[in-house]
Amino acid sequence: MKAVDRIEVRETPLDVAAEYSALQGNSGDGACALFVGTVRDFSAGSDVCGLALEHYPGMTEKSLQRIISDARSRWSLGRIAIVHRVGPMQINDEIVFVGVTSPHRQAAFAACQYLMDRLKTEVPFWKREAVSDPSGKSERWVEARESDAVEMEKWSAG
Amino acid sequence: MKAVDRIEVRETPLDVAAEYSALQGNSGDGACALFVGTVRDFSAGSDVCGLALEHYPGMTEKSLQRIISDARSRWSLGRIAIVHRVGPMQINDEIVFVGVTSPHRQAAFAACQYLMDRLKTEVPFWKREAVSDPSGKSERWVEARESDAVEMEKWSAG
Amino acid sequence: MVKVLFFARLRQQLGTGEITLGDFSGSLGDLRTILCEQHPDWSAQLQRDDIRMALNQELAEPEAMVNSGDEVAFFPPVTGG
Amino acid sequence: MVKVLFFARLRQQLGTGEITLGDFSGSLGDLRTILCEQHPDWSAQLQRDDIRMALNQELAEPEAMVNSGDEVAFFPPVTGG
Repeated sequence: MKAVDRIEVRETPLDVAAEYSALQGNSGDGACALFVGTVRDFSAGSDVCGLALEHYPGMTEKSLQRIISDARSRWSLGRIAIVHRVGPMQINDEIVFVGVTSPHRQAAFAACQYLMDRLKTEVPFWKREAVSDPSGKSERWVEARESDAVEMEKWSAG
Repeated sequence: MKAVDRIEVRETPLDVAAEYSALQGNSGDGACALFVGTVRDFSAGSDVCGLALEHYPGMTEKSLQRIISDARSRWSLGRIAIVHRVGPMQINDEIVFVGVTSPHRQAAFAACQYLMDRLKTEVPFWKREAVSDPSGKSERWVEARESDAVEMEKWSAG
Repeated sequence: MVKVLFFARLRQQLGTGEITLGDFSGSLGDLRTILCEQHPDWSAQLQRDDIRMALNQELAEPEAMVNSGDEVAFFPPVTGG
Repeated sequence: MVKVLFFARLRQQLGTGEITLGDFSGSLGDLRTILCEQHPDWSAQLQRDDIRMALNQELAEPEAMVNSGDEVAFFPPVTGG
């Protein structure tokens, strides 16, 4: 069965149930690993009241295609979907969905985690937080985390 | 927020969308890793026409509770759900759903994979295939795979 | 009284899913030996290396002590998920 | 003609998301040097160690050669997912 990749960057809410259904039907694949990232509650006492995502249209899709193609060269995979939301979001909204099917659960898990690790370190999305304090409303860009780069290193070591 | 575990062994189809929804709402958890196992197409030319799962009621639930509790002692996790189907099934039916939420994606992925690896090697479920050939209908028990035991070893090494 | 359960392939091979041992004291290994003595035709299956044993719904080793009222189970390697 | 894009924090700091360099030949590193010369107030931000560069929508090193018609982008480390 031909491999099918789904890549979408969208401003509207993700539909996890629909994304999961779309991954099904490849009857040779007994394993399906999924990851969903949501907007976390902001730390206690924080003045953050919302989140927005900016991206680099064109390069985003190209990067996603590249990391999917690299995952396919490492593992035997069936269907792959990466859907990422951009624009303004609220707490508990889903930001990203990654789904991978495979005949083998180890491959499905590894590929799903690999795609998330690469997405976190090289696909051009940027988060900014809306801040509301006594002096009024403002915005601040979320800083990249060192731990994401460290996670990525394990894939080159292998 | 208090940790909530969902364990269910059922004879009716799994509802992945509902299971995913039930995992949500823990607003400190930005990460959700899921695994779904389905009945694979049987190998080409095979005479297998169905699958059924038997289990050891009582011990099954106890084993699932134990592996969840061991996962919680290894990682910081939010909600955990394991739902396993028993009885007769068709190709593409979902057999098992494992879902884990966490503040950290590495923990969510690791715990989800750990739960599947332990489930595969120690929770008392057994698969049998229905076979149909010119001499009539019969059944055969699925053999355990060496590779599942090997996967399990990596968790003790760590 | 000890309840003894058999599952999956083993249940089908022995032709029964449950028996009761009326008067037993000893280890799980002893219990298996007694079953094999009472049912010589079960011996080959019950003594296979890959047969797992559970005591009160927990995996257990042959050394585990069985008491009256306990539930014992024998079964082949699990194949769920 | 080379299109030069800026994203996220960098876009806000420089006060622009896109400029055009009319007559340029050289490497991506050369292009950055020229931008810093033309806009001295951009220099500190454009030369930060963590700024990434892309050439035609692929991550690229300072040595990459830029040709007329190319699209170049500068941006801070990504924070999606």
